[in-house]
Amino acid sequence: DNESPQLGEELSAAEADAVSFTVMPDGAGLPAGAGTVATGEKIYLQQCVACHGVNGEGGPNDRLAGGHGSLQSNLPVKTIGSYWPFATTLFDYVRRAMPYTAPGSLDDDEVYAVTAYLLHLNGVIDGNAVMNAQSLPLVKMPNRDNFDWAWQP
Amino acid sequence: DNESPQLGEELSAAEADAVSFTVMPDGAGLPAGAGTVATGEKIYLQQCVACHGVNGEGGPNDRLAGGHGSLQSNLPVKTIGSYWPFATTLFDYVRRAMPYTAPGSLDDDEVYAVTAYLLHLNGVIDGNAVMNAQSLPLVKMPNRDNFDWAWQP
Amino acid sequence: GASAGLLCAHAVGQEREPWTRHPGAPMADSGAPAKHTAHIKRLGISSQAGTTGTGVSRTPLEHLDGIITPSRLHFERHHSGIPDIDPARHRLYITGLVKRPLSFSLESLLRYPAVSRIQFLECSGNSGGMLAPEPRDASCGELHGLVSASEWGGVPLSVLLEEAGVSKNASWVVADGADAAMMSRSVPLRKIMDDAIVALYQNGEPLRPGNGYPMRLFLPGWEGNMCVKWLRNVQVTAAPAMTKDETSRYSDLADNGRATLFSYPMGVKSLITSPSPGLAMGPAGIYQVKGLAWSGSGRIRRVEVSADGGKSWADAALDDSVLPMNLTRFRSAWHWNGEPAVILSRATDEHGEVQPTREQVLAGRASNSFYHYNGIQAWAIDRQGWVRNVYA
Amino acid sequence: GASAGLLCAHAVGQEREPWTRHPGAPMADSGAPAKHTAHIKRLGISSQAGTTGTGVSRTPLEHLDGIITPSRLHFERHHSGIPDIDPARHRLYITGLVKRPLSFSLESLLRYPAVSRIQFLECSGNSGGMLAPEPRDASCGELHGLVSASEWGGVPLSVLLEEAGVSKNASWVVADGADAAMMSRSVPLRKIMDDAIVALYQNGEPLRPGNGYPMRLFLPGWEGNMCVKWLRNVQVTAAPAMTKDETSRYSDLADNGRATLFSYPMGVKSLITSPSPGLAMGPAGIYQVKGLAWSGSGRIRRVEVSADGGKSWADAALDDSVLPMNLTRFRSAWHWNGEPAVILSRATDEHGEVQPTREQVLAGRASNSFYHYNGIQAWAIDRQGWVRNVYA
Ligand code: HEC
Ligand code: HEC
Ligand SMILES: [Ca+2]
Ligand SMILES: [Ca+2]
Ligand SMILES: [Ca+2]
Ligand SMILES: [Ca+2]
Ligand SMILES: [Ca+2]
Ligand SMILES: [Ca+2]
Ligand SMILES: [Co+2]
Ligand SMILES: [Co+2]
Repeated sequence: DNESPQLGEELSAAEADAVSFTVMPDGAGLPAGAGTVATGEKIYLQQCVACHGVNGEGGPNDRLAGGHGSLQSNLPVKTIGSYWPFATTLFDYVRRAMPYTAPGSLDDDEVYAVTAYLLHLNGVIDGNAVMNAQSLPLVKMPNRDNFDWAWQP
Repeated sequence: DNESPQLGEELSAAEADAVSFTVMPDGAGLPAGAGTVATGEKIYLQQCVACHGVNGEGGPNDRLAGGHGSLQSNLPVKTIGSYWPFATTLFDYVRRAMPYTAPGSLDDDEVYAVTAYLLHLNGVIDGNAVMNAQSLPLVKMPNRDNFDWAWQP
Repeated sequence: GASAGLLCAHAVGQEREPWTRHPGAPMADSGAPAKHTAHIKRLGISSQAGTTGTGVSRTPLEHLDGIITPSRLHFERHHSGIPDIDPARHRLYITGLVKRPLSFSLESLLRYPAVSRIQFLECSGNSGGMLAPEPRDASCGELHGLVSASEWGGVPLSVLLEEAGVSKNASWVVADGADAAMMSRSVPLRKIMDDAIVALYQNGEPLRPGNGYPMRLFLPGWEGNMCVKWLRNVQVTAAPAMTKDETSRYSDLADNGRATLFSYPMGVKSLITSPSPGLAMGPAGIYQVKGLAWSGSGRIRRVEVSADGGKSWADAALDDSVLPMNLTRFRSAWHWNGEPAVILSRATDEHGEVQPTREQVLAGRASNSFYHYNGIQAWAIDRQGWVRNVYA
Repeated sequence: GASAGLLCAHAVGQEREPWTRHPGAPMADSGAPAKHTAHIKRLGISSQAGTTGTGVSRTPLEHLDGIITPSRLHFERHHSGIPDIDPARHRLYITGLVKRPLSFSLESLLRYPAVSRIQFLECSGNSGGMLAPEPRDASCGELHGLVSASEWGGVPLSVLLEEAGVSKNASWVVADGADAAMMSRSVPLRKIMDDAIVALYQNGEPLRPGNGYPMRLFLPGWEGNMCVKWLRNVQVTAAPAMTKDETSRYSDLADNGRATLFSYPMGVKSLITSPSPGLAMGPAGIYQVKGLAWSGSGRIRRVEVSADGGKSWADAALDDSVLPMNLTRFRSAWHWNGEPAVILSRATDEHGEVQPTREQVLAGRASNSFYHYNGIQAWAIDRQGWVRNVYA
C-alpha cells in the first residue's frame, strides 16, 4: 500500500507471545505449569471466595457453579458448568482478569489450580485431576454441543 | 402550517415597541427626548473618556473621532466621522451597549446628548445642534455615499 | 402580558433583560454546559456489587436532539473501570498468524491513512430491561440509553494487518484491551478487512478515557462489546478464541436450551425520545414526536409512527443526514387531543428489515436472554400528560 | 525490542501493562477528556483592553480530526461576554412588520417543528492575521481557528414568522441578542425564510452559554456574526438597520475608499491542519496530509494538494460525509523526502468556485480590511521538519 508509512516495529516470536494472552480452545497459548484441585481450593478460599461465595455459589459477584439442567427452565442459571462451552476460556479469563482487585497477580500454576478447582466444583473433572497445557483442552464441558454460530466465516 | 403548535403569546404594540431597540436610518425607533453637544460633553467626560480617550482619540478602546480622508490611504482609520454611513447607528449602538460596564444606564436624553457630542467631535454637526428624533435622521454623514451593497433584496 | 415579568403593559421606555445590564462571563479555554442543563447527565449508573467500574452508564436520550451524542454523555460499559494509560508507553500489537508481528506507538499511528465517519455504537445488552414481565417505570435513557453516536476517526485496521502480512489460514482476530479485565473478543477477519478502524478520535477530538483513550476498535453496526476499548493486541487466528465475553456473556440463549454465538450486527430499531417518561406534556395541542432510528446493517429507509397504539401508522420525516450505521433523527407533528394515547415508532432499514414487536423479539428466547432487544417501544400518555413505559 | 520498556527480549511469561493490574476509574455522570490531552484547548484568547469578554477564542484545528468540533472547543466571538440567562425568563420576540407581534418561551419552542443539520460556523474575521505584511509565526488554529462545525438543531424561523404574519412590505429582519451589547444584525428576509433556524441544540445537547444558550440564530454558510447568540428579538423591517456591527464592523473597505456592506456567504476555503506549525515532523517518510475544506454556498466538490509550492497538484481524498455548508475533511498521503517543501491545499465547491490565492484575495482591498479572507494557505517545512506559515 503506497499510503502506509510502514512504521510497525517488528516483534520477536517471544515478544509477540508475551503480549498475547489468548488461550484457544485447542490449547494454543496455554503456558507451561500445572495445578491441582486441592491447591486451587486453597487459592479460591484465599482470593476468590469473598466475591464468588463458598462453593462458587455466588454473592456478592457472579455465581461460578451449579445451575446444571436449568437452561430450558423458566429461569436459566448460566455458570461455568451449566453453560460455558470450553474449559480453556476459564484459564484465559482468570489469567486476564482475576482476582478482580489484583489481576495478573497469580502465576501460571495458580491459574491452572484455580481453574481445576472451579471445573471440579462444577462436576466437570475429577478431584484428582491435574490441569496443564495438555489436559485442559481435553476437558469436555457439559454444555459444549448446545451452541450454534450466527456468523460463519 | 399544520405542524405548528401556535404557542406565541401576542404582544401589545407598546410591549413590542418596548422590547425592540432598533433605530432605523429613517429615524423609526427613535424615542422622545433630546440632547445637546454641551450636555453630551459632560457625560462623555464622566462615562466614556476613560475608555475612548480625550476628544475620542481612542485608548485603551476604540477611537471614536478623526481619520477623515484616510480611507484611501495605506492605513485607513475608520471612525464614526470617517466611515459610518448613518448617524442613527450611533444612537442605536450607544443605547444598546454603552457605557461598556453599565449598558442601559443612560436615559434617552443622555444618549441623544452623547450622540450629539460625538457627531460634533467628528465635525459632522454644529456645536449648537440639538439631537432628537427629528434632527438625528437628517444628519448626513461624510462617508455616506461610499457604500455598495453586496446583497440586494 | 407576554413575558415573565420583564414587561409592563404600559411601558413607554425600552425594556431590557437584567443579564443585558453588565458585561458577561469571559472567553474560556474550554466551554462548559449551562448550569441550567446540569440535570442532563448520564443515567442509571450501576456497577457490580463492591465495584465502581464494572457496569454501565447510559446516555440521557430524552434530553438530546439530533444524531450526535456529546462525548461526555456517550454511554459507558466497562468491565474493570477506566485504565489510566500513559499514551507514550501504550502499544498496539499485531500478533498471531502474521508474517511479521508488529508494535505500533500512538505517535506512529497518527501518520497512517485515516478515515472518519459518523456512526452509532450500541451495547448488545441495551434495552435489556424490556424483558421484565411488567413494564419498568423508567425513562427512555434509563431503558434504552446504551446507544450513542459519534464521529469516529482513525486508521483502517486492514492497513496495519497488511503491513504485518496476514497468513493464508487466518480467518479471525482476537482483540483485547489494556483495562484490568484485558477484555477480549474474537472478530471475523472479513469484518476487520471490510470496515474496522482503530479509532483515535471521537467527535473531532482524541478519544476520552471512558471511550477507549488512546485507541479503540470500532466495528460499524456491530455490537458494542466487540469494539474493544484501550485496544492493545490484535491477534490473528484461524478460529474464534471463545472468550468469556463471547460465550458466558453476549451469547443468545433460546428457550430450548440451545444458544447462539456470534450474533453481531445490531438489529433495526427505533425509539420515540420525546414525548417519553419524565417529560410531562402540557395541555392538549400540537406536539412534535421525535426519536431515533438505526440499523447495524445500513441506512434507515423509513420510520412510521402511531398514536393509537399501532392501529394506524404514518411516515415520520427524517432529518437530512441519513447515514449508514448511524442514528437517524425522525420527527412527526401530532395533535394530542388530551385523551389517553399510546405512541409507537417502527423503523425499516434499506434492506427492508422491519423493526419487530416485543412479542416477536421474545418469542423463543430464554426468559433472561436480554441481548439484541430491538422491539417496538410503546409510551402511554394519560389525561394528565404523564408518559410511561407500556407493553403495547 | 519494540515497546517502551514493557517487554524484555527474553520474556518467558506474559507481559501486561501496569494499568492493567488494578481496576480503573469508575463510570461518571459526564466523561472528561484525558489528562494527556489537556493541551487541546481554545487558542489565542484575546479581549479588548480592559475587558474579558469582548474578543475571541479559537478552535485548536491542528489537534482535531473529522468534521465536527467538540462544543467545548467551538470558537467564541463575544461583544460583551457571555450573559447569565435564566432560561425560564428568556423570551424570543417577533416584532416589527407583522400582523401579531409574538413572544415565545423556550419551553414553547421545544414543541415546534425542528430540524438538525451538521454545518460550519465561521467568523468573517477569521484568518485576518494573513493580512500582516510578513507571515505570522502562529499555529493553524491561531491563524484560522475562528471556524468550527456542529450539528445545529432547532426551529425554522420561518415557522415563527408565519405565525406572526409577515407584512407584504417586509424584506429584512433585525435580530438582536440578550448579551450586554445587545448585538444586532440585519438579515435579509429571504435567507430567513430559506434556511434560518433558531438553534436550541448543538452537537446533540442544549447550546452551551458560550454559543448562545438558550437560543441563537443560525444561518447556514453565512458569516458568523449574523448568527446572533442569545437571540431575543427578531424585528421584521422594510430595510436594513445599518447597525454598528454591519457598518462600522463586518463591512469590506476597498483601497479606493469605497466599502461594501452585506457580504454574507463565506467563500470557498481550505486549510492543511496537519502537518502545520507546532506539529513537528519526524524523519523522512510517508505522512498523511490532512485538512478541512468548506464553502458557504454549498458542498465541496474537490480539494487539491501540492507539496511543491503550487507547481503541481493532486486530488485529495474526501471523507464520506461531504455535507452542504459543512467542513469536509480531506486527506492525502505524501512521501516527504526530508528536503524543504511547501505544502498547499486548494478547494473547489459544487458551483465551481475555486479558492483564490492570497494575492487574489488582497488585490483591491484596503490594507487593514480583514474580513472574508479565504486565500490558499502555504506551510513551509524545513530539513529539521519544522513547519511554518509562509506566503507562497
Ligand atoms: C473483589 C471481587 C472479586 C474477587 C476477589 C474475584 N472476583 Fe471473579 N469476578 C468479579 C466480578 C465483579 C466479575 C464480573 C466481571 C465482569 O462482569 O466483566 C467476576 C467474574 C468472574 C468470572 C466470570 C463469571 C461469568 O460467569 O462470566 C470468573 C470465572 C471469576 N470471576 C473467577 C474468579 C476467581 C478464580 C477469583 C480468584 C482467583 C476471583 N474471580 C476473584 C469479582 C471478583
Ligand atoms: C469600560 C470601557 C468603556 C467605556 C466606559 C465606554 N466604552 Fe465604548 N466601547 C468599549 C469597547 C470595549 C468597545 C468595543 C465593543 C465591541 O468590540 O463590540 C466600545 C465601542 C464603542 C463604540 C463603537 C466604536 C466603533 O468604531 O465601532 C462607540 C460609538 C462607543 N463605544 C461609545 C461609547 C460611549 C458614548 C461611551 C460612554 C457613554 C462609552 N463608549 C463608554 C469600551 C468602553
Ligand atoms: Ca502468550
Ligand atoms: Ca422601541
Ligand atoms: Ca416596565
Ligand atoms: Ca419463549
Ligand atoms: Ca519481562
Ligand atoms: Ca490593494
Ligand atoms: Co450478539
Ligand atoms: Co461580510
